[in-house]
Amino acid sequence: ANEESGSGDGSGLSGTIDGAGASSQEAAQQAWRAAFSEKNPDLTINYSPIGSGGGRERFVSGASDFGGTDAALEGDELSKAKERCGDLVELPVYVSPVAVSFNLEGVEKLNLRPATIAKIFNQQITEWNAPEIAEANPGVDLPDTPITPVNRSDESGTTENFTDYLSTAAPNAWPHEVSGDWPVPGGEAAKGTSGVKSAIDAGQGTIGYLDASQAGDLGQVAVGVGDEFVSYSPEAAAKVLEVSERKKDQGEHVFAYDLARDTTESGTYPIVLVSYGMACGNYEDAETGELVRSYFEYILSEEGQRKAADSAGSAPISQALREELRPAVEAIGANG
Amino acid sequence: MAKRIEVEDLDIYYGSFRAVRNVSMTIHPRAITALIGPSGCGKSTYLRALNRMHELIPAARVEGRVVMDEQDLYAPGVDPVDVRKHVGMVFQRPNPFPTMSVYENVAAGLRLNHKRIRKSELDGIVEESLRGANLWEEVKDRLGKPGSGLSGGQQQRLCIARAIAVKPDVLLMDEPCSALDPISTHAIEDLMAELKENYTIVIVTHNMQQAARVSNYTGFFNIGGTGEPGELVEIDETPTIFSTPTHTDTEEYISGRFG
Amino acid sequence: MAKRIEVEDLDIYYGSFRAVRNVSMTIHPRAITALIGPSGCGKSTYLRALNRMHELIPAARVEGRVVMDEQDLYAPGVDPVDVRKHVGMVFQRPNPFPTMSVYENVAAGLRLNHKRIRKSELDGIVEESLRGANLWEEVKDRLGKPGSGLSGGQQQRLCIARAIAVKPDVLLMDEPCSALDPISTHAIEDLMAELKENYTIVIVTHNMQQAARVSNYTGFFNIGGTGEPGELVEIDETPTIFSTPTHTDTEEYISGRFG
Amino acid sequence: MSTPTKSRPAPPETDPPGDSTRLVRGSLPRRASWGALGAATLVAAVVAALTGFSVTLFVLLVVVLYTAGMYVWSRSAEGRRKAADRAFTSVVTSAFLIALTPLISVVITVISRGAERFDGKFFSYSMRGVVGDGGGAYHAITGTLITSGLATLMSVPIGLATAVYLVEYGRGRLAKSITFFVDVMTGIPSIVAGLFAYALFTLVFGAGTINGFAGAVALSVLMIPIVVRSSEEMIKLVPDDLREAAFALGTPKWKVILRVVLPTAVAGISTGVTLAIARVVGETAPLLIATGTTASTNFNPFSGQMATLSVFSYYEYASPGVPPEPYLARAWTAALTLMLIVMVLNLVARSISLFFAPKTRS
Amino acid sequence: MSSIGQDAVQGRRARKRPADQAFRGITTGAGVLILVVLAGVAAFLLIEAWPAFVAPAEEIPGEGGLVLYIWPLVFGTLLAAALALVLAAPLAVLIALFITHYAPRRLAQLLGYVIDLLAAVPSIIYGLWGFTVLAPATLTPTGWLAENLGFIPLFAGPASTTGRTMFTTALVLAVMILPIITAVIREAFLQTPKLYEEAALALGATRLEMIRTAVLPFGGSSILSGSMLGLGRALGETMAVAIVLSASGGITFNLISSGNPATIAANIALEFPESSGVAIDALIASGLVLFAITLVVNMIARAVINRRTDFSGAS
Ligand SMILES: Nc1ncnc2c1ncn2[C@@H]1O[C@H](COP(=O)(O)OP(=O)(O)OP(=O)(O)O)[C@@H](O)[C@H]1O
Ligand SMILES: Nc1ncnc2c1ncn2[C@@H]1O[C@H](COP(=O)(O)OP(=O)(O)OP(=O)(O)O)[C@@H](O)[C@H]1O
Ligand SMILES: [Mg+2]
Ligand SMILES: [Mg+2]
Ligand SMILES: O=P([O-])([O-])[O-]
Repeated sequence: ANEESGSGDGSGLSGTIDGAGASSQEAAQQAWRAAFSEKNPDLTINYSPIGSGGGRERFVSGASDFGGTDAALEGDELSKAKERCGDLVELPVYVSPVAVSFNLEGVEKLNLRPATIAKIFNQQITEWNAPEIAEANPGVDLPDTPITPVNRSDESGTTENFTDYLSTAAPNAWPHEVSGDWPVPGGEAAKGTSGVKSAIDAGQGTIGYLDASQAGDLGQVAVGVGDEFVSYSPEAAAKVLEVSERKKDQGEHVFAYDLARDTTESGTYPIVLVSYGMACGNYEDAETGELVRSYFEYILSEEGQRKAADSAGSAPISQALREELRPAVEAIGANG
Repeated sequence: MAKRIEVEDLDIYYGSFRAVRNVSMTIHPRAITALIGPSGCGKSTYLRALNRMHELIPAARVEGRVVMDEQDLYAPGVDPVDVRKHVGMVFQRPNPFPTMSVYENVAAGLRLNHKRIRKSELDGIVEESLRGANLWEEVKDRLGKPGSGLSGGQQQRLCIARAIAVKPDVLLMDEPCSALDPISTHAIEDLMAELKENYTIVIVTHNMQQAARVSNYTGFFNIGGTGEPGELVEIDETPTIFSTPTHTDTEEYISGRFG
Repeated sequence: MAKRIEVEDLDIYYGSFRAVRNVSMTIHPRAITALIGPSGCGKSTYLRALNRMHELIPAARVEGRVVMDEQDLYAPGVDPVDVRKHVGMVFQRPNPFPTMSVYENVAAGLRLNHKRIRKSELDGIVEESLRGANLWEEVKDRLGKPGSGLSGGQQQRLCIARAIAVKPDVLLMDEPCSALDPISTHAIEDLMAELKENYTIVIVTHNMQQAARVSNYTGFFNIGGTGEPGELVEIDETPTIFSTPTHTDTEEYISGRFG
Repeated sequence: MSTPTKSRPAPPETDPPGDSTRLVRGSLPRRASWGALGAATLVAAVVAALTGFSVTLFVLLVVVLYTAGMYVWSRSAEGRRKAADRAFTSVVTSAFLIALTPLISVVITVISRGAERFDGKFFSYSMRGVVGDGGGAYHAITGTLITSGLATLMSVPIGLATAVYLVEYGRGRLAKSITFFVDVMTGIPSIVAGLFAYALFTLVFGAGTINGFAGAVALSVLMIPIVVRSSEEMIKLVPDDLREAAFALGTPKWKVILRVVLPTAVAGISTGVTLAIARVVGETAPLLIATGTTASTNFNPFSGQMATLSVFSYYEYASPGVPPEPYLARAWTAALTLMLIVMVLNLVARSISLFFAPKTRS
Repeated sequence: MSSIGQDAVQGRRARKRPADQAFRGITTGAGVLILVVLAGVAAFLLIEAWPAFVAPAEEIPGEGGLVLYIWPLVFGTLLAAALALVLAAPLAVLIALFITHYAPRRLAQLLGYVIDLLAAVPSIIYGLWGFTVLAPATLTPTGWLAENLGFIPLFAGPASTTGRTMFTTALVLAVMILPIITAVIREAFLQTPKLYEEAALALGATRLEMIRTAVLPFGGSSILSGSMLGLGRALGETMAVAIVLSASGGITFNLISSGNPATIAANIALEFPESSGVAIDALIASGLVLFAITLVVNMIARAVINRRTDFSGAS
């Protein structure tokens, strides 16, 4: 019923564009798509949250018009993407804090240093009343419940960002490689963000990492940054991108970042997931390029970022950064 | 209609097992030929060889000749489907098609064989066949009802009507009354007596009284023992077989000393 | 062993359909009672009522009394399983258990009844039963082979051996020879003649000659028409029935004027 | 009735007296099983209450106590065999009841969670332009009907024809290998079917060909073996009687099959086919890959991605927005809708088979 | 009415009924098409998996090579499916008996229908149900097992606090395959010739004894083939396992802890979306292995059934 009413006054853009990629962006994409097609009733935008890997693969092979990925294009894929696009455009579109959440009776908030977090998830600290935890949380009554770490069972960008954080911020306590696959066997594993959330909810003494927007009323970890403990918030998360460095020599319109997980900057929440949008300078069909460009323009508009923050809990990208990205957005579809 | 059949040196096999050996006989038109004999002696097998139903069983085959109208039914190039149109068959257990009405059952043979047939013509043939099978009066008010809703005897007559609707030359019946009660049996026997005016009829029966009552010719099959082939001991006019058979086996069987 | 059975006013139903009406008869011990009659008159139904096999059919039931040893088999509290141990049964189609060897088939009934039975004792009973069924000589070398590998007649005797191995008092047989060739039929008839020294035997047969040959008493069942219940027309010593029956129906049936 | 017992010569000697048949043994009173069940429930309740109540424990206790109790009681009164028989009856019955519990639990779970969004809007709205609250699954319902419908259109003719081949023609090596590989095919994991269809369409129609038809092909791979199996069984059940009757009328084989065999088996075949549809209508993994998803209604299976109920339900559950509640509610309602579709399909199958079933009595 | 003689004259040439030939051709073609599709699936798997076979070990996820990558998955797949089968098969036999030999006939038909319904519940629903309802319900029993029977390796514990264990997964799979196995066995039991049932009863067998002598031996091969069908379904189940199982560990027989090996199908669903390059090839290689397992299972089943036929034969 909703589709009959809107369409047909001929105003705005029309056509269909297909995107695919990171599931982390799905909620935000939903918001963007909804708002943008409200403005353009004859336009259909699809986004299949098939995952970053699939998203990159489809984008590179030309199977999708635009893509979403939690990890920036690299190596072989990067060159192939350039081959497809001529002028590759890759931009951060979605920044979201990753919460470390727990379920422990009587405790609602905990301070944990990076090394402690690493040891907990590496199954070296196994009881909630371990001295290392107690030391950072004076006055909190910690029970002797065993700790059940919960991780993602599926390969995921969240895991990749979280392990990246652990290995950067606590290199000594976290010997594992950075990967979208959880490297430590034997913990509780669950599929998807909602699986992790439910598993933390269901168990006792559980702790896990998940997209902060889904953390709900679980117990919250304030993460040690320098000498202070920072709880997640959109602003604290967005700050990371500002203190991070753009990767060099990737391409004129490729904005990939080496995130400064080990920052000591006050008020920064370092466990963030940055998800990129991928698009091309050249499209076989000029109209498609036009549509993708206007969609990306909307995504990176102030309104677009606010919509995502409202319905996906993401951290809006700052005005300054948006300005920096503008030329890249304008390059989409510009060459054909 | 009503053809004569000459069977010459027929051997019938199931794979390598020879079930019936070396049968020769003449089947007379406009007459009922009854085949009797103990169980397992190959009566059914033989009967089914007469319209090439036998070969539907995997690995089954025959050797010898079955000649009708100077044409060997087993000659190469003869289509068994055509043979069966000329030589119809009624089975031991009444088997009307369960998905069809009485009318459709009778019309089945025609519908399945002819592309187009006018409704009025078909109506005529159905009525005629049902009358021929002595069933018209009983079912004319429920031609649209399922055929399997009839009583056993009615079902069997329905099957006969179905068989004669395609106007065959010969009608084979394998123990057509053995699943029926005495009253239905009477009805079928009366019917056979009428049908033989127009058809060549071959009937297999376990019931010697029935053979004596209805048939003009009687053939006696016997078997040496388990695993041996059955064979035709003798065939003659019915009164002769029942009064003065040539073979002692026949006499013993008929007098009830075995079987 | 060998008990007398008094049947009093037995009505047998399939749901609301009364298949057999008001039968009373005495079945004598150490004798063969044959039941004859046209198809569908309820012979099998009646026979199966004698060892309470009838009630296995959903909604089937009986009214009346079947008295053996002053005990009504249908009295409340009587366990049909026990009844069947005393009144054994042999069926029309030989049905040895296909997954069992000859030996196991014969032993099957015993294995059910006795917790532990010594091998030597079991061996003894199996041999005795097979001898009793006139089968021992033919199968003693292949007791371990599947029972279904035997010929039809041997299978039927195997079923008889299986039935008598549990030492019943009464043996019911429903057309035990109708699927057999004449030679096997002879063997079974001889066997029945021997068995009647020790058992009460009731046999249903379609074959009047067989009834005349083997039985001491013959009962004739008839049916009014389709849907009517069958009933016992008369029962008497076999020679009497076959020479001077009281009822014209009996005479007509026996002389082959119908059926 | 004649004179069944008129005077006759002295009957053969009768049995020696005393060798009497024992037909009546001790037996349990008629309400024994109810009594025992009551007692078992009582004891189980007490035990469960003492150890901290748990439904599972309670039910298991009732079953075990009842079975054991009946066995012991019956054994002392009626003997070993009767006791074993009674115990087994109780085991069989409880096994059945136990098997029913998950079904009931599944149904209750899905209904209670799916009820919230089970409203008119859910069945008339798509997700186009919807964020957070509201919206519906109209697009997914039509997508599911289209993909499963197409899959059925492809699978039924192929599956049925194969079944006909196996029963009516198949002998020798080819038939044997088809039979074998149809069994193997039933074991293809659904996700592999999806990957296969995706690869096939990429190969033939170029990269990114994700549409309803690709999904239908994937579903067909899963559906065909089920159709073959069930149709084969049903065609086998058609009595040879009927085939012979038709042959005896001088009917060529193909007409015998089309006009007599298949109509007789149609009731069973339709049940089998509906079960096969029911089996694939809820498939998620292959559609995820081959059909994709969209928020809008797409009636064209040959172009563009298409939403389906299972994929919709999965994504609403797997990547909800903020707050997640309306997304999860939609996920469960979509699952409920799927279950209803399956149930309706089953009812349809039953009506079809009642309608087509060979009539035995008028 | 034409005579057969004339028909035959026409027949001297091509008296092959074209319609018959065509119909036969079509049905045979359908059968062959199935083989082609299957060959297509196999070829697809082989081609796509090939790079993983030749890739250096460190490029395979886990960096231990293909065998080390797939072996735990094979183990998990077999463990979950076998457990499910062990739980479901005996229950299916009992249920089939209940429906065919114990329940009143009307009721039995209805019950058969209800059980069939179970078969059609989408697997995603089973996944959600297993996660939200069944898993929490197993906490008490698994806790008890870990505490009291922990010396048995199967119950070594520590018991999972969420219940999303191999044990729960096997239960879910068992529920999912139960209807299929039951349906096959039920049909077989219904078709046990009355002949043999009556033979047993006439010997004075109780119902249980009749079932033992006449029904079960007859159903033997169907119990096996039904189980194989169920096993095939359990081996390939994807979504339910992916949602329910906490797949975080290597090879272990411990059924009640958090650390469980994944199954092949679930692993594909879990890894495929975020994978690229050789990782995808490795996933498809694991799919190929699963395919091979299914093939072998079916072959074994066939062989066993065929070997049994000589003693269950002529009926
Ligand atoms: N389909 C078959 N395959 C193999 N052998 C068969 C087949 N049908 C019948 N036979 C065998 O052929 C022989 C003759 O059987 P047939 O049925 O013709 O006898 P019959 O005289 O009709 O017996 P009945 O009076 O019992 O009907 C028997 O030995 C039988 O076992
Ligand atoms: N299971 C059944 N349900 C309902 N009616 C039945 C059933 N079995 C038999 N009948 C009916 O009961 C009547 C008697 O059948 P029964 O089989 O006892 O006859 P019969 O004398 O043994 O016949 P035959 O000589 O053909 O074996 C028939 O009308 C038959 O249709
Ligand atoms: Mg015959
Ligand atoms: Mg009978
Ligand atoms: O967004 P994810 O890759 O963590 O599912």
